[in-house]
Amino acid sequence: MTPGDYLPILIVFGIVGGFAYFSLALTHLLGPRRYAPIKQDTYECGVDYVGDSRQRFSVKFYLVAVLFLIFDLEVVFMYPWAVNVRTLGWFGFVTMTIFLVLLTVGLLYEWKKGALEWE
Amino acid sequence: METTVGLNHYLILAALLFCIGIAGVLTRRNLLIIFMSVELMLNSANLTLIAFSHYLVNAVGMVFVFFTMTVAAAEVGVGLAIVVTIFRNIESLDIRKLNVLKH
Amino acid sequence: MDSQTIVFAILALISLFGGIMVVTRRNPVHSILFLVLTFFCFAGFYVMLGATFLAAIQVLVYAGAIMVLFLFVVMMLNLREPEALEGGPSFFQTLGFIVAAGMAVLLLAYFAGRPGPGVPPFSAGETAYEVGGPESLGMLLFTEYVFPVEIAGILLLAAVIGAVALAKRKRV
Amino acid sequence: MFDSLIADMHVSRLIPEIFVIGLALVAILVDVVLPRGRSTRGVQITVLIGLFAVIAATVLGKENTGEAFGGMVVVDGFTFFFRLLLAIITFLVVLVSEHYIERLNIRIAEYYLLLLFSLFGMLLMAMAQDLLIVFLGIETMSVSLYALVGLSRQKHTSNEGAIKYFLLGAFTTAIFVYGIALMFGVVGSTNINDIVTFLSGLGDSMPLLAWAGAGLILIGFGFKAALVPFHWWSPDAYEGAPTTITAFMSTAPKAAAFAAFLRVFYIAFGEMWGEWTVVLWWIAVLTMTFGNLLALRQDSVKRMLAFSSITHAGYLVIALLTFDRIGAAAMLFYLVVYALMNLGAFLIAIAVNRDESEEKGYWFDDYKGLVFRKPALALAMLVFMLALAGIPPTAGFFGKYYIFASAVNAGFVGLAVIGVLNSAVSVYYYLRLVVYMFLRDREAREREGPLWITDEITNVVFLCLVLVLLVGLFPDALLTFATNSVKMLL
Repeated sequence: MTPGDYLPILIVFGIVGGFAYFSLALTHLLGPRRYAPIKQDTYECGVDYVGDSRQRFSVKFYLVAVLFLIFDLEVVFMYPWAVNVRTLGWFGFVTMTIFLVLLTVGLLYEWKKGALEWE
Repeated sequence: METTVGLNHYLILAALLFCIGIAGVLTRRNLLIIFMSVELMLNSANLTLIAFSHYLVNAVGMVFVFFTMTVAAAEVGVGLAIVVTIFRNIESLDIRKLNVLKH
Repeated sequence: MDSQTIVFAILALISLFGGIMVVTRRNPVHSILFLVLTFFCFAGFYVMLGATFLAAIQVLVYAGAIMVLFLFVVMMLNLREPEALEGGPSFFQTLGFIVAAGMAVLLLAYFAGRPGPGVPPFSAGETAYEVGGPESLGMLLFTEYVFPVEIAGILLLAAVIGAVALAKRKRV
Repeated sequence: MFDSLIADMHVSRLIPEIFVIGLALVAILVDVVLPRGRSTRGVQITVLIGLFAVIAATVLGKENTGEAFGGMVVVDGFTFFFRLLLAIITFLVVLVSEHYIERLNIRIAEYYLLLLFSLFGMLLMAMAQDLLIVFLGIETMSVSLYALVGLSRQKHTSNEGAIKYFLLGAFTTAIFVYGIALMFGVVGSTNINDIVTFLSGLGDSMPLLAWAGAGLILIGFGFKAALVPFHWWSPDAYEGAPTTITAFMSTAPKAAAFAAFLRVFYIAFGEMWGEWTVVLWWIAVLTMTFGNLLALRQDSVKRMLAFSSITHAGYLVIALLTFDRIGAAAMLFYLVVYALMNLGAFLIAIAVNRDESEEKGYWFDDYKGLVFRKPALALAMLVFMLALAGIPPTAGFFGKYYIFASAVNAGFVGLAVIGVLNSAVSVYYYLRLVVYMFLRDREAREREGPLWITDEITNVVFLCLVLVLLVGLFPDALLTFATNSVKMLL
């Protein structure tokens, strides 16, 4: 595999980005422009909005986000193990078990500490 | 495939980005932007490692980057938790407002 | 000019632009988005250097998880005040800029003049593209580098505990 | 294919480290299982028993030396020395912590867990033979310490100390990794033995890139050991942290940083040592002098001790600089002595401090008339101050004597003279505290609150005191141990 083989992916990126810009530009150029206070509202009809979108999030979301990050990393370690699992055999199995035990204890700890509860 | 892009191009690019990161750390006052500059530096170091790894045909550099990324994730988890505790106390992220310790 | 050179040049320009934007924006949200852009360019470089698996991780972990966490914190803290810039650059800021610029000049002067130490200046050949895939990297990680892998697990555990100890509202 | 790999692992040589991690897992489970409120005590006892087992395993496995995990780490006399030192410091800190964290209102099991993780990181640093392991060890230690410094969340000082420590630590990490990257580019390996083989093969044609890499790695170690000009974080982090953690941070991580520093620079970069001595010479001078000058101006004992710990790092650099067995042995000797006297001084500072809810506290004024209020405590503080100042017959004197003697022996006479002068300056602020203890005016009498002395503090202070005096009277045993520990290194 040389970088040349990844050229299609690059082309896809180009098409995706190009399409997004193309549609935005097109609506910008073709769309009629009528400004009115009611048009500028978040919801043109229906409920009135309360506050603004920059509402402060609660810290409990942060803990969930950290958890996501940590277990994301765990999966990143599992993937190269998984593609080699037959070659690695029992040795790899034991290695991975130790790795997973460490992170499972972390999960257990978070659970018990109530970091996973929505209160 | 013949190409005119060589090791040095990657090294120069990484060095430039590393220095941009240093400049960010040393001149900015917003905690989050300082932290982001550090991430930029770390990524430049990673790029250097991978570039060397590729041109030396030696995967050790790539393995190293694997661990750098893990470390970065762990640091971000703890570091942003510290930022959150600070903000709860002083409601600002300007590093100059943190001067309880200056006499 | 071959295609790889063109791609490299474009990505390099974007990443330099993104890097400069990261450290100069006043609004952290803009910095974060530019940093994501830069990290995507890095993933592109990794592909060009044959580190395909790391490129995937770069997108997954850095652009996907770490930067999301940053964005999360910014949204959580709801920063309205942009960073104050009054009073001109301080002594330390000027010094910092000079240090960074000086280092950049030194590194440029070093790298620009000569090829890297002990390696051919251009194209490392087909074999170089074999080392960075998930299979070969995984074999290395889980044979020679098992010990660091376990340490990484311990490091992640320590990070979980540290983050919970700091960020949990009520301590039990 | 895995037989040779497993044979090369020598897991049995790493039993103390495995114990530390097993202990951390058991402690987490204890915390999870025990009812809320009572779990910290249970965790503390578990950790104490476990650390005892770690120390026992270290001593029993003393003969089981050699490389492990294919040369990534090495277990030798040097490792043995640091394993003992680091585990004992952690043990003592855990021992005195339970009541103190209750007083600070941070009585959570995480405190002990994070201490264990940082201990693990430090153990890795002491035995690492690969820059990757050095890196991971530093990070495991640092990530835990960042959280520990910021643990008193409601205090601004704690927040500020934590964020400074964290940002500068992360900045250092990036510089360190870049240094390793450049070194990898030159050598094609991160193993210390490969580096030395490659670099010594080059002879005089050392590439500039190797210098740059080693320099950046030096900056990394400089930050971790709080050497001037990379010391900015340390006074704030030391002041903001809970005081037991300050005592811990100023002793154990510093020792671990010097251990890794010594191994990496003596072995891997031994070929370029001659040129590095110039840089380190200046670093040593600046570190000693700056630490002293700033310590002179403090009116908080905790902050004074924080700045003085920078000065002591300067003395340690002198020992490092000699690049011979005598200097390395003097460094190990000093690390032990410094840990004992610093631990003792910080614990007495905890006992004398009146109000932990205050942002700063630890004022010199609180010490006024201490001699009349609690003579035994004041006497102990007197001994620790004398030891820190390097006055006989305490262990501190011999610590400094060996360092300066090794410097003279290696030809750094000027440096030794500057060290002695600095040592003389430091007498001023250490003895200033002693003078305060003997003063008592009416105002001071009105300020006096109850001293906060627990049984654990009494015991540990007494232990440190006895050891400081014993080592001061019979320094040979420790010196022999230190000399034996560095035998394989040089």
